[in-house]
Amino acid sequence: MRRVATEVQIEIEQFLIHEASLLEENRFDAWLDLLADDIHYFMPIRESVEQPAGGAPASSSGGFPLYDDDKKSLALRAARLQSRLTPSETPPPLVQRLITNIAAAEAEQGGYYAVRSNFLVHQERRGRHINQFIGRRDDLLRRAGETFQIARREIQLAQTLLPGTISLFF
Amino acid sequence: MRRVATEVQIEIEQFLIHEASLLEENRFDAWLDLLADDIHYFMPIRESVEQPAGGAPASSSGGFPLYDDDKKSLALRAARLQSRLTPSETPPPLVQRLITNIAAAEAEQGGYYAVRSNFLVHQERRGRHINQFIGRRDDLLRRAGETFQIARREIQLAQTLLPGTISLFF
Amino acid sequence: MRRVATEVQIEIEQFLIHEASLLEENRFDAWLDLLADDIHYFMPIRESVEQPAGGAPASSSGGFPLYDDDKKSLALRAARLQSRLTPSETPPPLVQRLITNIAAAEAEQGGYYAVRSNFLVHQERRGRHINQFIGRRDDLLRRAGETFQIARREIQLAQTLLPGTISLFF
Amino acid sequence: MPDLRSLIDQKHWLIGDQVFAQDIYQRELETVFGRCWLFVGHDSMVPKPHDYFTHFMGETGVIVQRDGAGRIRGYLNKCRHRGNIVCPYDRGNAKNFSCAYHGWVYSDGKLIGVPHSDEAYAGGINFDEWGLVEIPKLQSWGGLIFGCWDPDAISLDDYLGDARWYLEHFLLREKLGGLEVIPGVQRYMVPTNWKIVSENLAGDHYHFMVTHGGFVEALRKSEDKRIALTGVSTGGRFHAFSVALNHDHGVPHGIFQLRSGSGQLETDLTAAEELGPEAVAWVHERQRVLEEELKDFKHKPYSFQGGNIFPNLGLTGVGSALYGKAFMLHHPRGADRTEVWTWCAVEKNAPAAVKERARFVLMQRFAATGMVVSDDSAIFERIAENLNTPPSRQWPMHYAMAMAQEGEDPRPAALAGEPQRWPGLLTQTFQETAQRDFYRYWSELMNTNPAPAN
Amino acid sequence: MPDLRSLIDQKHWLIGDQVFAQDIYQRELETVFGRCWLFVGHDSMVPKPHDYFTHFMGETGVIVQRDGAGRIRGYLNKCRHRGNIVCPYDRGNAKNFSCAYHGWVYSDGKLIGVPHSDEAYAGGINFDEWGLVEIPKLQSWGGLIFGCWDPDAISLDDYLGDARWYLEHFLLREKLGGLEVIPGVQRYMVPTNWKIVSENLAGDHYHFMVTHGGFVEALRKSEDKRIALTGVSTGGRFHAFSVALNHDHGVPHGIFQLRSGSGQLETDLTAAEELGPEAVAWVHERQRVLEEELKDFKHKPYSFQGGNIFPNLGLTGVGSALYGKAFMLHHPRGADRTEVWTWCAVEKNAPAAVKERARFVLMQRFAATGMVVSDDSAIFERIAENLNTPPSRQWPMHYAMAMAQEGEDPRPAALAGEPQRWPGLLTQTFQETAQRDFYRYWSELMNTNPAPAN
Amino acid sequence: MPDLRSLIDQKHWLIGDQVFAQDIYQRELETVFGRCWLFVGHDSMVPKPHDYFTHFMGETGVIVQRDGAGRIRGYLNKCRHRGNIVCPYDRGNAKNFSCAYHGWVYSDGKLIGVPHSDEAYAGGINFDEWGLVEIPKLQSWGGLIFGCWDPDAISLDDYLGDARWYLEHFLLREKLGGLEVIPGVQRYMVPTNWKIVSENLAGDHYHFMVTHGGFVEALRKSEDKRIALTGVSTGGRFHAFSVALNHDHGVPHGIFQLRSGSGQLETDLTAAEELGPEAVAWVHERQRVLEEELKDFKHKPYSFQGGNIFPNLGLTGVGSALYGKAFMLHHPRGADRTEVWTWCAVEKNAPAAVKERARFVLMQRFAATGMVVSDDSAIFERIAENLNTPPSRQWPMHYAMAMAQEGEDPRPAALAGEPQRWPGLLTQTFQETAQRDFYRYWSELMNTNPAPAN
Ligand code: FES
Ligand code: FES
Ligand code: FES
Ligand SMILES: [Fe+3]
Ligand SMILES: [Fe+3]
Ligand SMILES: [Fe+3]
Repeated sequence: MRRVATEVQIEIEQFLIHEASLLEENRFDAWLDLLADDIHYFMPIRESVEQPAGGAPASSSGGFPLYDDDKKSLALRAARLQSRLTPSETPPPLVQRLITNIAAAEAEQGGYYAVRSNFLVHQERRGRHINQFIGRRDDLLRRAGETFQIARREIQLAQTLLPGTISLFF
Repeated sequence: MRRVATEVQIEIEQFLIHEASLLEENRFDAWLDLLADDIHYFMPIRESVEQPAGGAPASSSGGFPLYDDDKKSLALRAARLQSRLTPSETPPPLVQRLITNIAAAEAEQGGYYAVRSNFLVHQERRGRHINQFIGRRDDLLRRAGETFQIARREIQLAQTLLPGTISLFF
Repeated sequence: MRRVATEVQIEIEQFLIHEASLLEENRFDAWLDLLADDIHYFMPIRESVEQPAGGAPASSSGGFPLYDDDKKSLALRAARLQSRLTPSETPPPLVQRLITNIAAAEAEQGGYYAVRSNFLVHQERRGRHINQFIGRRDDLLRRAGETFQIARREIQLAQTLLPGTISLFF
Repeated sequence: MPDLRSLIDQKHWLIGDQVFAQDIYQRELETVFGRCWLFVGHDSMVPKPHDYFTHFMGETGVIVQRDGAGRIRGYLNKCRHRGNIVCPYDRGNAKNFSCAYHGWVYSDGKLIGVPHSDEAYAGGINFDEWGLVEIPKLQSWGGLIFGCWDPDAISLDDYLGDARWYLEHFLLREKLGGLEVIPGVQRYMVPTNWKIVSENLAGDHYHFMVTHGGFVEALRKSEDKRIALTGVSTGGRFHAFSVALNHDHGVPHGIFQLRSGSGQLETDLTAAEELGPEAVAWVHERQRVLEEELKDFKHKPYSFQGGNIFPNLGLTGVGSALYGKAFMLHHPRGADRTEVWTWCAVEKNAPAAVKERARFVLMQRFAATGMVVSDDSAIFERIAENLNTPPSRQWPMHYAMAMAQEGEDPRPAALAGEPQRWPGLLTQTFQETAQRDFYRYWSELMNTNPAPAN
Repeated sequence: MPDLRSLIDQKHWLIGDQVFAQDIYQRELETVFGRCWLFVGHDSMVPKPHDYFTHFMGETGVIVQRDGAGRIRGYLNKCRHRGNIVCPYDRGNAKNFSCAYHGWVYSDGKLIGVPHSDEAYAGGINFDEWGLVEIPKLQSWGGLIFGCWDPDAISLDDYLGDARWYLEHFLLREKLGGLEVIPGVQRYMVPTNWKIVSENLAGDHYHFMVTHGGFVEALRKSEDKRIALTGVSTGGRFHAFSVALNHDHGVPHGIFQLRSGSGQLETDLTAAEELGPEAVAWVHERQRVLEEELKDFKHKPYSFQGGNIFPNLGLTGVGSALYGKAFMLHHPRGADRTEVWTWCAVEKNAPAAVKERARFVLMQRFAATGMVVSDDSAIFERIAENLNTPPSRQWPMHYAMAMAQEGEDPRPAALAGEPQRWPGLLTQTFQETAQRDFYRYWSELMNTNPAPAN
Repeated sequence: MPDLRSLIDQKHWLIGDQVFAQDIYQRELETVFGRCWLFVGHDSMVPKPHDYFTHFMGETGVIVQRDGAGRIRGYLNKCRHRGNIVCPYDRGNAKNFSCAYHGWVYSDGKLIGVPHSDEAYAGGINFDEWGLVEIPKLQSWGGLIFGCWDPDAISLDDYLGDARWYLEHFLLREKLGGLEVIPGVQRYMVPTNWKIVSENLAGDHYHFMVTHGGFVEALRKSEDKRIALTGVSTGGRFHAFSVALNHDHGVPHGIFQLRSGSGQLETDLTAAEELGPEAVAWVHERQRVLEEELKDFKHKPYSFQGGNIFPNLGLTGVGSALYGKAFMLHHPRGADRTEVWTWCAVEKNAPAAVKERARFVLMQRFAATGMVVSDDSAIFERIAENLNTPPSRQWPMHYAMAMAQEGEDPRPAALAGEPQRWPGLLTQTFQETAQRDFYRYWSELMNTNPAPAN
């Protein structure tokens, strides 16, 4: 993998910042447009698994994931978030997203970029409940003219016990 | 609005990072120098307002703001922070500012930039009390030679119930 | 001190992001390779000291530091972290690092850069205990071909009462 | 629970830390917040039918709404079925509240809909019995809305007692058109006991020049006189007093900086001049109305600056025509946490420039970002750190200021023999009578039983 | 502790908030969680000798492990020396647990090593007496592992009682090869009392169309039918019931959406077709086995959707062949916090495509990111905010749904006179019998003494 | 509160989890921390008049200051008026403390200023009665400052008892010039009960090779011998013991790794050689003074490594000339939280290179970033998770190590008959006598009443 040119690095940073902004503003349809039609959107659970003597201690990515979605199911989730009948979104929580540590490299396939980023997502419900989610994303971005599409995203939280249910995209 | 050239993006990032650094170090006079004389510095409250049937649920920016200041009143606030007689600043709290998601665009007026950024501001008082403020800023920056001036700033916290009183600039 | 060229700024950002990634993945040997052989790695405590009338109130950097290490002692610490017999690392905590506010300048010596950055380091142990450390680093980086070496690092936490013992590098 | 009599030495006025302890707190929720009239808002916050806002009385969530018939009413924000919050918004307008759990629907407090009620209840539920719990007493007085859980409570009139005269003439000014509350409430936590804050507002003018010394210094040095002008009256040309309301005979509200003399009026006029002739005219009109109201008085107060309506409504900004009026509600949230809700009200018929300035000044001082409350809260959190840390609580706190002077007429000698034409025990500004009255009444309340069920 | 009899009015079925209070909670840990059989896992989670996982029974940390002889056993995860957690991992395989404090080593529960034991103890320690505390009763029933601290407890068979018939035929399906749990458990907090969640699962079908209205709307609009197809049966061609298990004679487990009629089978077949002939064959095979099992029945249930095994094991996803089965354990964490652990199980011998779809569907609905649990938890946290905020707790909650209909046969008229061939009190879907049974039994348990020491 | 006699089985030495419960904790603040002599600092931390530092005794905030006359005194850090923290800094120099709330001013503990006191108090306040509360007993012994709230407490000499001999010869070494504390204290939280930490330091040498196994392994592999050299003595050439101080007759301080033989001295010399001839000379000088002090002894200890001064002062790093000496104060912060404050002291007259190395070594091991404390705290937090989770607390913890050997002479056979020339009950290194003494005395204290007011 090769690092990318400065211009491209900035382009990619701005793409992820733009994406975060759409999500902060609950503009889900515009967000879905950033996803490739064949996106694989994946978030495993984190757990600590002891291996029999000799094996390395592992932090496993178990088999029952938090997200293992394609674009259709993401669209369904987005539809629920936008319904006025959804208790968890009524009133809408306040969300802010800090996207940091963005590192881009050219992927093996031409026109693709492997992009890693870290995040802290803050969510406040009715002034009474604050949940924060912290983790990393490994994205595969596909060049699409002036912009990109997210062809693959794997999210890894640095949390084994989640502070609450998750009605958020990362 | 058009995105800015890579050089300018970096310049603006460094400007906001420099600004944060001044505030972290309580160098308020230097900070005031970064503000345009006609700055409007605004931070509304966040609240959830139900609209009569048909209207969209809104997160309103109510009428009694947290900041609605001009340069003179900001200078007064800075003077208080620097007095040795101010209990909330004696001893000075420890503050760190994470500025992320900086997105700049050329504004309609020439020589101006519309800059959005997210922040997490951490404040610790005497080891006993930690308050964190998380939100977004929409700035209007005016080119001033090698640097910029902040002509307008609107701050929006992702918090409806604040963790404490605010003796901080954002 | 002069600001650095855009290319160099990005290079330095990517260097620090890469460093954070190594630490997140417990790749300590690779991390040690980023350190100059003569590195001074320093983290003072923070405390509030009242000066006799007339003196400015100070937030002192006292004499009993949290880190005051050279490469040999850092290697020893890394060795402990990698032992399978170390309770604090068994199972390994989940760690994420948000590195922000990276500002680079050319240092007085040629080929050196003075780099400041802010950080939030999140650590979760067994789902039960979350400690977060927030602060700033002042680094002296030495150009080493395509990459850099860390010749000096001074870390300052914005915390006087630490949330726990520290088994982490910053 | 410790014996309250041993905690409050009413002879020497020493009070033990334990009045701020957690077991006491639990009981306060039932006695103090379960029996007193509590401020819940202002008429102007619900101008139209079905306008509402959600709120707390102590720790208890409520809805205050103008009903379809225009009457302001209050309800527990709690579904009668399984206790869900029926209205999760801060404010709005809604004819019905539909519970998001199983869909019971309430309108003007009445249960009007139960999904599948025939199948589910088959007539086994009487809709009339299962409406929202209505706050048994809710009353608007001069636009100020108070609610009370105790059906046997004294009337709001009696509860306010002496306070009414002060509120009428200096805060509400209904003859001038009354107040309007600016939409939106600021909310923030202070890590302290609610009584620490409330007793401060009840009469602690003594702390001002010390706690707010840095602010006063900054005001003095600053070019920006907008904020200074409403606060510090020009020296010498006024007299200031504290007032213990219902002293010895009722609910202990306290008022600080009742000011007479020409000082504050002059300051107000100076500030108004900057805002133009309309503003000046408004200040004169205010004064004209006041003079008429107090026309028989030889010694005329101009205004009071702030105070506390028992138990937890703080008032401030009342003193000047150019100053927004704050309603600061200090909701209890455990023995060492207080959630402050601050509204800004302005005089409804004042010129726009005056309203704007008033809002601005209050924001600078008493918003969550206010320069005054930031220092107060820094102090209050330090006091809370020191409470109930044995063995330090062996040494009680000192509430004995100006005991000897209590009852003496604090007015200048020129007024000797002149009767005080208005209610309340007038004291010198530096006093703790109001605080003593606060804890005396509080301890009586704490010795009562919790309010009975309706 | 308040008197439980006054809190639970078993005549009108009104329950006071105080059953959710902290002092009650402390006692629950001893009586409810100290005396009941608690779900701790499934055989397939420990396939090989010395496979283990760590877990909680109430707030008590335990290890469940298959021992060297292949028997599943459970232990306190607490070193007998000084109480350290002996196994800090979530799961794994280990012959021995070596305590990280002083190095005592346990194997299959026995203390087998004490560093320097000659010098340190000189024979003063009997290794046989200081093994890990073994959970006195631990039993796998149909692959479901339950443990119980009370040596005098009734048998697991008696504890499950009526539940066995339902679990056997609709969840475990051992004749088809039984279940396997997908490795890994999802864990998240909900700021509410564990009973609020558990009573919901015991029988609150009434909330579904309201709480999950936004989800249902999204399903209706969505092109993605994978998720809809397993949940909402095609209208009209099925009957659904709730069931109160062990009603009036034992431990109150509850089941919702017991469905009969052809509707769900048809839906399952439609969904299976999309996955190919293997999937269709699997659905037919399931049906064949079921038909055989129930061959004497005129009225045949197809499945039930979910329920609650007392006290805190929620089940869901049971209803459809294409739906993963969730074990949702609601660990108590203080009066107003619940830690949810969710596993996904699938039918072991199902075709890969069916397993994959089942996992996917359960994830969309009941994972920590699930669209169903997100709404439930939003409601549960609101209820918790409203609990024990005096004086609101004067007004108890309402558990009186369908009291009149209790005991009536809810089945369609066509079945009149047809005996119910299976256990449990059948009720209409909209009911609160299961919830009433839950609290009746709970209050009896609370009046017992904590379990005695072994 | 549970009956302490049933919690502590002094026959078999089994202790129930409940000694770590919250209700017990509340009482500890009054009895243990209200009655014992507590370490508050060292003379060298306040070298000049009016130097001060703020601190805690238990949960109670105090100021320790050298007064204008040069005497070290201690005060509650709590304004006598309304309880505000009078000094919000960590340390500094100040003639006066001026309260930031209302401005009362204290100097050397005396109230010397009250703003507007004539107007506010009119003589109604006696300045002499309202000075800062002075810690009734505060005494520096060999530079170590201790304070005590109980006016009837035994003397500090009697309180330390046997400990004095050890502190004098191995820690304080006043003949060599004594200690100096490096400015600044490290503070961090550990989520555990303070007794879990304190009993460890009182005598738990048994855990070292296990808990710190990873550290020991790293030391062994590392090229960096600076840290290893001060800790692990070269094998064989030394004897090590634990010591139970005031065993059976007083306050139970504990010491671990009292070492005799030549091993540690040799290690110290090896390490000193690397630092140059001055360092070597210093080690020899230390040895010369020690030899002289113990000249009549046949069996001479070289040093002890660490220990616990009851209740909560941990000591470590004492064992070697090249090792900084840690004062680790374990402040109680609720039943399951401990706030650790760590200072590093060095020998004042040691060469700069020795001081620097000593500071470095202590930092590597016992700073908040120290490799030793990181592992200890990981263990302590796990123990705390396991406490008071019914029904696990039915099984008490085991404190019965080396009961049979208690009282036997642990010294090598060559010393048979040789009298022990110094105080304290010597035991083998692997023992729990010190821990048993700790809880025996603790339970006696807990059965006393809280300290009376002065
Ligand atoms: S809780 Fe409101 S309808 Fe059931
Ligand atoms: S606590 Fe496990 S061996 Fe000591
Ligand atoms: S609290 Fe210190 S002067 Fe009032
Ligand atoms: Fe104030
Ligand atoms: Fe639900
Ligand atoms: Fe240790």
